[in-house]
Amino acid sequence: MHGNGHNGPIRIGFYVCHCGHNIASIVDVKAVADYVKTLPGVTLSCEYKYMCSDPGQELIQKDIKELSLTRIIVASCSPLLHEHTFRVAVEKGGLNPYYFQMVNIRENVSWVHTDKKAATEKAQDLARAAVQRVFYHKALETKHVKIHPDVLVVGGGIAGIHAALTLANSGKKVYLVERDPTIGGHMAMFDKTFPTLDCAACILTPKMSQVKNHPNITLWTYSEVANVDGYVGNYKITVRRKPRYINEDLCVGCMDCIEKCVYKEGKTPDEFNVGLSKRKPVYIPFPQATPQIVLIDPETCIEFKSGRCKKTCVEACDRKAIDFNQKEEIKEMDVGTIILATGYQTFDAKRIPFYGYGKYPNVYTSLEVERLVNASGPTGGELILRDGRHPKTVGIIHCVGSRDKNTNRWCSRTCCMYSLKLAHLLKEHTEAEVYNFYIDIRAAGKAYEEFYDKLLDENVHFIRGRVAEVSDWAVRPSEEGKLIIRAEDTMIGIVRRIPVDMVVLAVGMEPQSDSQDVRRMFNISCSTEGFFLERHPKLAPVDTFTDGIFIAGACQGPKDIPDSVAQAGAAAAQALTLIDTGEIELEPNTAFVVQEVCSGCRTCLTICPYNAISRDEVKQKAYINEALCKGCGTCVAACPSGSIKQNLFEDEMIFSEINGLLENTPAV
Amino acid sequence: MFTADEHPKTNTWEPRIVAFFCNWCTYTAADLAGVSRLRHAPNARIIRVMCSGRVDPQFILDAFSKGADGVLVGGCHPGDCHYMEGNYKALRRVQLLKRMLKQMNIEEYRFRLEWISASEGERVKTVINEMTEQVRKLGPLGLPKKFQEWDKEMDLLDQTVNGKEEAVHA
Amino acid sequence: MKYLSYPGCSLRSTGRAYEESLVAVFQALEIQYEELKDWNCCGATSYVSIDEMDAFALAARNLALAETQSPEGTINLIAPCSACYLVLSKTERYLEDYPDVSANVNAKLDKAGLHYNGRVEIRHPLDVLVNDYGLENITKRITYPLKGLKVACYYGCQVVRPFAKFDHSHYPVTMDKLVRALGAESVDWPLKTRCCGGSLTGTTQEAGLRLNRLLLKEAQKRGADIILTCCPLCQHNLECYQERINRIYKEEIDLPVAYFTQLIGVALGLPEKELGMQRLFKKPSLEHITHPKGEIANAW
Amino acid sequence: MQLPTQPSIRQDEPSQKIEKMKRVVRRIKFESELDLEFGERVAEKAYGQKLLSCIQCGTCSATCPLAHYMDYTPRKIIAMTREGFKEEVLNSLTIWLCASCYSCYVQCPRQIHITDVMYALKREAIRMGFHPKRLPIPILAQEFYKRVLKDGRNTESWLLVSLYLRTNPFKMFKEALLGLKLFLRGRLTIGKEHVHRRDQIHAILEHKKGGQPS
Repeated sequence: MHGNGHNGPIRIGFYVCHCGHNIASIVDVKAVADYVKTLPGVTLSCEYKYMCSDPGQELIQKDIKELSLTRIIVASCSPLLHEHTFRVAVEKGGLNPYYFQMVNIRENVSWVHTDKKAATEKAQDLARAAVQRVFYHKALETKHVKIHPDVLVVGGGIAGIHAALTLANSGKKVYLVERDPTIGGHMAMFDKTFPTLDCAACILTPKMSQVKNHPNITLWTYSEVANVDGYVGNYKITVRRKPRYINEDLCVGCMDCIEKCVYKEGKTPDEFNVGLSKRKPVYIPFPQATPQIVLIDPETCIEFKSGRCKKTCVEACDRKAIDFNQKEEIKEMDVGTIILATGYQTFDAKRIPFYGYGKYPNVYTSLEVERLVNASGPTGGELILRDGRHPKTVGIIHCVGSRDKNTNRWCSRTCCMYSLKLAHLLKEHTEAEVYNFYIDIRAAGKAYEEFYDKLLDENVHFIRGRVAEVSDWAVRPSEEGKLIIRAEDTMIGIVRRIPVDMVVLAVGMEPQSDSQDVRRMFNISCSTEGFFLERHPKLAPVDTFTDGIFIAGACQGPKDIPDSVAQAGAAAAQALTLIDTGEIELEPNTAFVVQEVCSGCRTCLTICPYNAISRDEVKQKAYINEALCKGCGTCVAACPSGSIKQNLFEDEMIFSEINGLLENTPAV
Repeated sequence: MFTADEHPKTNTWEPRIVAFFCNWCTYTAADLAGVSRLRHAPNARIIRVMCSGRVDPQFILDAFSKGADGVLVGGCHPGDCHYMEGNYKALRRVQLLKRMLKQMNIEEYRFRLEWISASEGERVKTVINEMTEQVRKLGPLGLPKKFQEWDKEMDLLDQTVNGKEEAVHA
Repeated sequence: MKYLSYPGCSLRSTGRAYEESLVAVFQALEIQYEELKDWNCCGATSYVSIDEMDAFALAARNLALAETQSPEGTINLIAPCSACYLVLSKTERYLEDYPDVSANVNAKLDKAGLHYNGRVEIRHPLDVLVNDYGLENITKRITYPLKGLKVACYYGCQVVRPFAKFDHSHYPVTMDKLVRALGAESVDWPLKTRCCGGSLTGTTQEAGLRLNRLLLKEAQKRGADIILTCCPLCQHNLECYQERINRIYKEEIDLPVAYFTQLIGVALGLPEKELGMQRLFKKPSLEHITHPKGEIANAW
Repeated sequence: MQLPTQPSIRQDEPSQKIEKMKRVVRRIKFESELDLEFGERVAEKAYGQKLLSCIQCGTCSATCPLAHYMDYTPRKIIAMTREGFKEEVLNSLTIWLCASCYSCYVQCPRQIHITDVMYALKREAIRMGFHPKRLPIPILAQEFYKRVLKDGRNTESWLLVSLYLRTNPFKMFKEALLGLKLFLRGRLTIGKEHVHRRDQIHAILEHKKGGQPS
């Protein structure tokens, strides 16, 4: 079968890796090496402790030279991890890197099987398949594409802001696109930050204005990415800019129009204050909003609803910035790399009816409390409950919508710490007794445990027990008019009923409700929970499976401010690496048409999702534009005459792999 | 649930399953299963392709004819294909192929197309275990041996025909 | 739609009024149903404490009988008693979810020449009346709207937990909606689904009485004129031990406890006797309920 | 009737407290006294290995309407089961006080079928003869079992009579007034209910004809 179709002399070097005990403890590596030695075409077959180590790689290079090897196979971990490493080693040894083939006997064998005999047999089968495959390998040329130096950052929370500034400061041009009318994200809503208790606004707003004023940053708020085309280095982005009904170039943010609006009082729940206050139809999210430009909400503005408003706002504006006829704007731009920092949403506490959110007015979510204790919040920082009272006792319930298989399974990582922070702030503001109901306190960060210590010393109650129910069911006179929290104090082993005036639900973090749409648009993956999936959980935490697209912040998983900022910096650095290299290597796994065989039947034309195939009407043959082909191979499988081939995945290679896998199937 | 790993091996025959996994979703999921040490049956051998759309029905037939007892194709979930719609192409082909396999008397459970995303390591384990057990119940397919028998029959037929001709000539 | 009904043992003794009123209401509303022939005890909570597979098999006999009696399609089997509803639903669910339970139970059924194929859906009359028959249709037939009556709806535990699909396990509203449709007022209280103790009133009375005392006290405190139940055991517990609770705990509880079907019957103008009202320890005071034409409700 | 043990701290009389102070009780558990496979055995019988994934959050105890009367809270029962405290668990009052209201079942953040765990423990306790001798709850279960085994249906009046006979016959007089009131309203019957095809019931439960649980 191997008589024809291969390239030059076949002298295979086969290496099986122990990976310490990772492989060798399950797979009998010596048996594999000994077996492969007997296969046709194999010149060298040996085992080695760590093939990916420098000595391992040097071994390959030395053998290529000394034994004139023409094919190299390494049986070790997943090609997704080390294929590149070994290709480079092979190339250094003087051989074309695509003469290399990798066999996965760690992720696919030793880590998932326990039966040593079966695992060794499987490894031998996989090795034999590779040996047969490399007969057909060809020398290929690595493709390179240029990287456009501009960067798109999606999301203007702290992660997006930090990534944009890092890139802009190193001289790159950045487009920052934010869906809301202002940047700042959730952090702008927070009062203080743990564990240092510095004011969130004080550390965030300077960064926000830096973004606004940076010559390298184009800031588009109230805008959404509508379409993404292209590939690494050459993305074409379409952005939809929603109308604010205010001319951004003219508005100076004096807010006279808001003052003069025909509505004397606000009537729509204020998004920034999580509905704890009301805003007018013409509004600015908060005083330090960036850009400091007002906007009109057409849903509630009388002019939009009836067309018969006195338009006092127009009169009030000296700069004539109000424009009721403003239309949605579509912007297009080219970028080379993209950073997604689309953040998170908080868990909807109504999903757990046991805690009475939405039923009892004095049950709050943690985000509401952030606004409630904030000096610029709806009550000016005075803690007044929805029923007008000041709380004397407060219960903070941890893990609401976290660590719960009925809602979200994961730990949201931040709730313990922000609950401690809120406990401190509530005590400071009201001198109330504060009870924390927790399952475990997770204070694993720099200076976090020390903060926990501080709270213990402040005499905050810590009751280890998940709350079963919040209700207004009083059984003692002392409980009348209060909210009763029922939980087991698991440290003491007894059920307790604790009457409080205010309940704070420490709601968890979950993926944005449209995260699935976003990931489809950017062609990246999500974990089962819906957070964006990183390329490798340890070694490539901000990369995605799509080259040139990076992720930062809570869109990748729950994280606090320091971690988000660190990730944003890392994502920016990854983008910079690409930009400064100027070009990126691409897998030469493109498809091509063997012109002599093509019958010109047009089957492939409609199949290619990238329109990379065209038909030469004179020659009546198909032709593939290599620059557009991304190497999926769908056309190859569809071609009825077998005239399309895919580099690295030619039919012969796969057939020989199948043959190799099954060759020693015992006769039944 | 027991894994096939722990299954007592009473006979020497073990199902052989050839699996074609797409690089971006299912192969990555298999890696994840590995990293998460999700033990499963050692009966599947994975061939990596860039996209489930690359899987030519001939590969599947070839695998059966060379002795596979089952063939598994794994791709991204509908709408999630790294190449936009390769998995839909795979699905279309597979539907056609399934009818063909039926005509060839290859049982339904011997061939399976699964959508497994990069995060579903657990699913890789479940699918491989399930399929191994289903195929185990069906027993060996043994196409190569059948081919040999058919070849023999053909030879025999050939001989008879030729023999007759000779007879005629004689 | 035609239903099969599974009365269960309690409806033949302590809960007779429940069955009587249910039959009367179904007839008045022209809901077609027939009784499951030769049904047996569901096993309640006790049987499974002795032998689990036998308990499942015992309950499954009823499911298998239903399939024999109704040879085609999905069968809606009405179980008015909460314990029956739970046990039958649980059996149905576990037979589906756990292959070993299914194999084991069907092997036992085999010995009696029976088999269960999974065609039965267990329904509670509350679910049937509100979601199948519809509140609008009930409202149309009301002749005596229960204006001004304050009702505390008590669902108890097993009808909403954990297998019911028709309402929330902790804060259900089906009965409240029904009560409002009858013209009455539903009292919002947090103990709608808190357990009455079940058979503990008979076995460990101290605990049982305390549980009932809490329920009764809270309903009274919230201004309820009557507690409405949908389970024979809940009704029995809440009604029969009031005197004892008052004596032991020095309370002054005095609340009628009726079945929701009885109240529907009143609103429909059905005679007292048909609704089993005479079986209650304390009749609800419904004097102020008047016919739209001004005459006083005949039965009261 | 009085509960056999009084677990709650607040129910201690001052004199009892002093009594306790005078006594020194040695409390320690040696690994050799535990049944280390107990947890896994119970988990298997209670549908899936979920029992082992308990994080001891106490939701079950807090939601349990009977936790106040239990000697160990449900959470503790899970912990003790998992760690192999077989005797304590099977002798506990907790498992018998569970009224199967399924509150914990629906609220458990790990979706442990706690009610099924309690049933599994009840069966184990009866099988090993562990439960307190005159505790009415398991006796009710057994009497119920026998009645249904015999007739296929339960008649509440007869069940109660046999329960009182086996536990505390004097209680029957205490309950007589209530019984009479119910009887007058037609809510207690003297005739016994039964199914026609008793043979089917006996076939299904064949191996138990003698009325003895396995």
